[in-house]
Amino acid sequence: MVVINIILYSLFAILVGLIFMGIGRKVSARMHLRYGPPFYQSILDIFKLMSRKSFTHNFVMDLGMVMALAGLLGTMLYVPIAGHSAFISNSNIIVIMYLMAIGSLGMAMAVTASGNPNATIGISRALTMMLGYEIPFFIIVLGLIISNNSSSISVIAASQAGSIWNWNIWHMPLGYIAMEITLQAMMGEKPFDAMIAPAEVASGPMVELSGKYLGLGLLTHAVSIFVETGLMVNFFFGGGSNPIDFVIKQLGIYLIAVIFDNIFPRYKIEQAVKFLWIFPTGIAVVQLLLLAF
Amino acid sequence: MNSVLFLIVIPLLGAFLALFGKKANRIVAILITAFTEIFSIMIYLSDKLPVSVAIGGWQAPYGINFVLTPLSVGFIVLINLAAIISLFIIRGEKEYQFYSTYLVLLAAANGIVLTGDIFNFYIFSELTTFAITALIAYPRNRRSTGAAIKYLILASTASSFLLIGIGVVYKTLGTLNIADIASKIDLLNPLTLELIIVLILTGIFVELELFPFNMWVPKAYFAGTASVNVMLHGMLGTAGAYIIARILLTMFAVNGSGMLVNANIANAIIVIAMLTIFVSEIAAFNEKKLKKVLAFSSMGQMGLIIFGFMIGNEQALTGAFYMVVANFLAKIILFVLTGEFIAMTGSDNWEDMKGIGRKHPVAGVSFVIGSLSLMGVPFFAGFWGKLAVIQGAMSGNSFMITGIVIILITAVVEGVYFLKISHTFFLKKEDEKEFNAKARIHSIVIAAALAVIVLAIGVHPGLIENNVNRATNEILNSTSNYVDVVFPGRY
Amino acid sequence: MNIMLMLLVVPLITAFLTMAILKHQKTVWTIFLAVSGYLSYALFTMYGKWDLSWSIELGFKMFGKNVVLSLINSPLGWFFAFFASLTTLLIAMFSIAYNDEKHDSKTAPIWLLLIFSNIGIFFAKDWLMFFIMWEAMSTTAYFIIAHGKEISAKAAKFYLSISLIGTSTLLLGIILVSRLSQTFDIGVSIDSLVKLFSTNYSAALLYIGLFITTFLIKSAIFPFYMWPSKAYAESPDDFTPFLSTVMSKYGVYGLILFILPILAKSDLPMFGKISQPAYMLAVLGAITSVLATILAIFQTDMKKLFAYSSVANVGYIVMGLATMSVVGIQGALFHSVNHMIFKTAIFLSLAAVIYRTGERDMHKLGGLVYKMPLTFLVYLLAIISAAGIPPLSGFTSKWLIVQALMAQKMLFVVVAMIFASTGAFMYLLRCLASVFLGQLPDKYKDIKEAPLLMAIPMTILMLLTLAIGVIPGIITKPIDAVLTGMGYNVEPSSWTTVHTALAKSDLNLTYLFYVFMVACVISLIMYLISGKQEKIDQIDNYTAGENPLEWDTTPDRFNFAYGFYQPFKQMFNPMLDLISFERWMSSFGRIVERASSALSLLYTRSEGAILMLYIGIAILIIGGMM
Amino acid sequence: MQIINYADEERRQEDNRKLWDKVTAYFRSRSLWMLHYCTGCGAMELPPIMTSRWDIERFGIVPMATPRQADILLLTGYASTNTMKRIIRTYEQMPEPKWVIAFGSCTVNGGMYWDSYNTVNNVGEYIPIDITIAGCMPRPEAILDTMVKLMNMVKSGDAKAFQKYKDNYGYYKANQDKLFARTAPVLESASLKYVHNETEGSEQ
Repeated sequence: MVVINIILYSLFAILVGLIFMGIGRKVSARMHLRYGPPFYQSILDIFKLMSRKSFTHNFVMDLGMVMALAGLLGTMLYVPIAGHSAFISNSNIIVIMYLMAIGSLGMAMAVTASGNPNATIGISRALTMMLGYEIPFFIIVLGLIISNNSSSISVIAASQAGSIWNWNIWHMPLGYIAMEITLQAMMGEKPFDAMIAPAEVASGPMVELSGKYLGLGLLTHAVSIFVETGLMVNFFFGGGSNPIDFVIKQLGIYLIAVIFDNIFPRYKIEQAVKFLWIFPTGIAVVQLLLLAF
Repeated sequence: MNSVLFLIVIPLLGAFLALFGKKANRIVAILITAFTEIFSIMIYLSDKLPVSVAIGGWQAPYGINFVLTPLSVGFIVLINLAAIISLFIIRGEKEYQFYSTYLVLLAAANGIVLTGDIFNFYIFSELTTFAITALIAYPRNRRSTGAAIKYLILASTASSFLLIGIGVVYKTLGTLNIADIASKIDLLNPLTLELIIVLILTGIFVELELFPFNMWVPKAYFAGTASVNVMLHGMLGTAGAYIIARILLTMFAVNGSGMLVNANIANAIIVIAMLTIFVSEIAAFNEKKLKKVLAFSSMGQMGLIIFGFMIGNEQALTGAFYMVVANFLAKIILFVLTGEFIAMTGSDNWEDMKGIGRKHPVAGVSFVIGSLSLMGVPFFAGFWGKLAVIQGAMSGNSFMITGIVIILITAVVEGVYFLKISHTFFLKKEDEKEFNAKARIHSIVIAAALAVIVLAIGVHPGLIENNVNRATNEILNSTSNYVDVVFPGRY
Repeated sequence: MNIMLMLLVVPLITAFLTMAILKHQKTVWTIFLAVSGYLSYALFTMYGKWDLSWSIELGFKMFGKNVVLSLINSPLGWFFAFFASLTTLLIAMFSIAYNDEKHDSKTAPIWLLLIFSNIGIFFAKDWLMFFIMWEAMSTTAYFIIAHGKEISAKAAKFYLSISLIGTSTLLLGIILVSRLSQTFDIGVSIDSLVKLFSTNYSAALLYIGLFITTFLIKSAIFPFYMWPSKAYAESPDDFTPFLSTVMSKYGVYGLILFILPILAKSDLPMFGKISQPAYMLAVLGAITSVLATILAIFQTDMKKLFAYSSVANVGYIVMGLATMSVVGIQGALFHSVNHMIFKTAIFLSLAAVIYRTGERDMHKLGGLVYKMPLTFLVYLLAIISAAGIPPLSGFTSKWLIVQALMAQKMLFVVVAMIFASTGAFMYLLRCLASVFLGQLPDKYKDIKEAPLLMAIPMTILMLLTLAIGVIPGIITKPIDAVLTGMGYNVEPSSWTTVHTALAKSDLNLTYLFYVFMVACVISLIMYLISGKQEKIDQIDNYTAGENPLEWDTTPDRFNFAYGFYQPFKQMFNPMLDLISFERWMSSFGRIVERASSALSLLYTRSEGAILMLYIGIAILIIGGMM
Repeated sequence: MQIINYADEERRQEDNRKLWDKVTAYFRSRSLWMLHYCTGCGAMELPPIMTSRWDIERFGIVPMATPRQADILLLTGYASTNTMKRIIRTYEQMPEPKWVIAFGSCTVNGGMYWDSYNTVNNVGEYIPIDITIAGCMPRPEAILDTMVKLMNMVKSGDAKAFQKYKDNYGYYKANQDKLFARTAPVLESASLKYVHNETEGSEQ
């Protein structure tokens, strides 16, 4: 039963993530005054990529991409969706933080295995960026944990139940602002997309990914969008009363990120890290101090 | 017990005979030294100690007397042991002058330890000075002559101070007997006492290799051959430790307590000891000539021993005596091996001595054991001495705490250079050339045997505990153990 | 014969035995393996027998009593000793294969002496025994690190000077403390120090400061974090894991043995939820792990990189200890074992790489995964564990430490911890990408997989880290005994779940593993149902249409490995200059050398001799006047 | 060497495709990712079709950074002999199925550079081209029209030039070799040997 649950939840997350990506493309097209692709465009892309022939350099690439998707799916299973979960767990935040690293590790391994310098540069940037955003992210999470005396997301989400005024966004607005900036970096959207940078490093990590590898990469990205927005909903928006509510809140958060993505240019990697360590971190620290004392 | 005179007379006789001997000199010297060694051990083991021997029937304080206590005889044993080792490691043929002066040195060193009056002490120390000068100058090259002259000038200057000091003692107290002086020391006024102490200390500190007085040391060690180094260290240095125990802690002691009568001067000596430790260990750090390194280290150890003596409590004294033994053994190992190594590589520089430890692992390991003992690493004899000295110094004043800190800091420096040097022997030799000379098996055996003793004492310090306790008790109760021996019933 | 004594005697005797037959290297290392096997077995049987002890009275008086050296089987000592000897056993198996004609370091006898002192340290009941073994460990380690190589000797000198400072402070501390309690017994000295804390706070702080300095030096905690990068890098490749995993734990052991009980029992000024000295310790741990992580990111030598990584990991352990809570200490102990396992696996796999290629610089390697897939797999699982990623063992301990820090509200310390563990990801991947992935240089076209004897211990380590990650009870059960022995009240821990101090935050690791496996299966199905793949040549890369080989670019130059985090490094350059402890050390060394030359010059010149004599007399006269 | 005419072959067996192939063909036609290899001035015409005026993304056509990810190779203008080398390498790095669109007159007959010593007059001799667009330069409308045509071709399974390349590799290879024989001395005389400085030690 649990296994079936897990499969269903995984498919749900993938589907939601893909549709979000499509909607995101549509929204940015509208911001560019374009018509834009249909909202299901990402599903078409995935299908095409999966069905076409692909190149692999060695078995590490296969291993890495499978690991990347598995890691993100595992992470997703620990995120409670409006109080529902594929299995009974405490949804520990620290577990989620570390589980997400499997995805990054798998991805990094797969693309560096290709031996393309562009890919490796991209990965070096991605990891640097990761160090950049983990700090403010964790400080915000720490604030939440301290104020709830629990590292369980379920507890944090449950503490905001009831009225809309119980949401953490009102209790810790500074934390929310910092989180919004950090989320931009976590999702690799502009101005924090130095690792992708198609014009500089030929789309960085993805440079050697073809066919199904790119497909698995896109699926990973879709699930990571689901996880990151889901975390945000649980942290600041009360976690949602039912799955639909939850997904709508997620979409809102994702669209904010998309809008920011469309109006910002790109930071160089060291600028990005400096920015992340000064502004969101500073705001988060102020928030943390307010909570702790 | 008049036969104790043999310890001095026979070597002197041998010195005279050596002028006529040619090839047999070495055998004669070895036989004489073996005799004195065995004789001294027999005295040490006999139960007649302590005893005062009046020479020629004139009783103290008017006649010359030799005082045999466990402490003095114990030191005689050590001195003769060093002497016999120094003879064994002589490399090549030596002429009669060498053996002759050596035997004079032996007699003088024995005399310094045995004598019961301060004027004889002066005579014997002059004798050692000349003997050592001759021995250092023996190779007859520029380096050795320079070193010998330097030593001679310093030592003669010091002797003149010593002589003046003795003169002042005789003028004020009217006696030259150590026990007599010790019992009358309270009668002197403080300023005179201070003058006497300063004069006499200046005289003996040159031989003791303490810092501002020791400008001769590195050159002398560097110029001398390995056997002369062993003599300098094992005979002169050990006798020097005895002098401290006897002159400072018995003659100038507060009644029977093992503390110097003038506390200020005791502090000044501690300062000098600390300076010695510090200067010598730092100076050794960057030194490339192995013999000089060992010379500096000898100075440092001497400073440490004197520091131990000057603290004055039982623990520190025990430590100091442990240190005397450990330093004696360990440094002889190093000097013996250094002589071999220098002969093998033809270079004084320790950086050139790569590969020796790989060729002769026993020699290499013995050297390591010697250095570890000097560093005061556990499992080696030096550790217990150092531990006890530090423990003893803990109960002293803030001066002594500074001393501890200096000891610990210099221990780091010492450890670094000693292990650096030890490890060099185990490096791979860069060129495939053979060594210049072969290592002599008996030298390595001597070193290895001493290394085993160092290890044994380190693992089980109880081995020499009784002997050390006897020495410590003698210093602590000098009145009953020394003065009473010479003047029974004075107290 | 007393089993405690046997533990000491067996390595000691075999050390001398192997010294005699040093020429037959294979035999020597096999004996070494047998001894470590015996020790592991003997220690295994000793579990639970906490009344075993051995003592000897020496004929040497201190405090008016004869000195007694004694050993006792305590849960804490057993815990460290057992896992240390287990690690040694695995390394020993590796060493048999590693020490062939080319890589012959001839260190087995000294290593046995080191193991002897290792056991002594962990089972010492009194300070004298502890000190004796400690100093023996320091000096023997010097000879192994230097192992008859000039370049190693230079690095070892660095280790030696810092380590001797450590032993000096330890000796001073021991003598001060034992004077206070008039005995060398560790338990009594803890009580007397607790008493001293209530009467003379600053003196007590000085006393434990001396001990802490020693322990910090040995565990390479800030401000002494620099020496491992030198010593680890230059020591024999098969000894580095021992140095990194076992020897860095002596300081940790010392802290748990002596400092923690004092801080726990004394009445100290508080900072937040914990006492000020403990907080200080936590801050030191935090600084260490952050600095070491940053430095590790910028290394190009793989052994140096993992040397810093070890420093960072010990930093975590110290942070865990400093929480003074059950969960924190549990996490610290757990991480000690984990660090032993995964860091041994990492260093062994790197040693296998060095064994085959003879290269230590990461940017000169690459693509070794094709030639050494098993080594790669071991390395991969080990770094997953090191990065603290579930479901491998490193995660559990890091998680426990983080939870403990959060429960104690040590906010900035826990942020430092997260920084370090994210940064860990950066340097771990750097080595993975540069050494195992990427292009295979032509000169390594025909190297082989590591030999079987190397592969076996590596595989065992790999399986161990997985097993502990899935079933944490393997380690938490013995930790229960340790904590009980330390006087904490602990509930028996379960096989699968780890508990924390925070509400509703327990974690079932076995379940986590199942979930991850199911996710893997889903992902694998996705992979399998999609189109066919074609394997292409490694050098066939997108390079804007250029063919790199035509431009005289060889595969190893084609790798992006040298300035891996160059932009990131530029951010830190000013700071790196500032914190270069190494530079301070070497400038201090230069000062000593100059002073040394000046002083020995004093002795070579003859002119001043009499002048110095008079200066000496002046000192005596002035001293007497005062 | 005989050239198989795929268009005729296809027309004969048009409806023999399986359902699965039809489905994949539909998806492929709706998600064409292009790699625009900007060899010449034709690249100027691409920005208009990607931006708000013509917005090619509504057909699922987006630009990609590398040949690994792309389905269509766009040759936007004349190709010199050295460029041709890159074009061929890029083409061969694309995974199948893949299509090529050639832009403007230059790719067909050399255009206004036809008599230059280093211009490739007919790109189609070296790589298989699915559709060429005439004009110097072609208007965006023409490009858009071509894209839609290609989509239809993909959907119907007509666009099979990559098969042609595979089956007639000998022919193409011979042409390519003949072409590159001209460039060899140029490359050798230009001393482009890259001197690599081995940098030792740690970065710090």
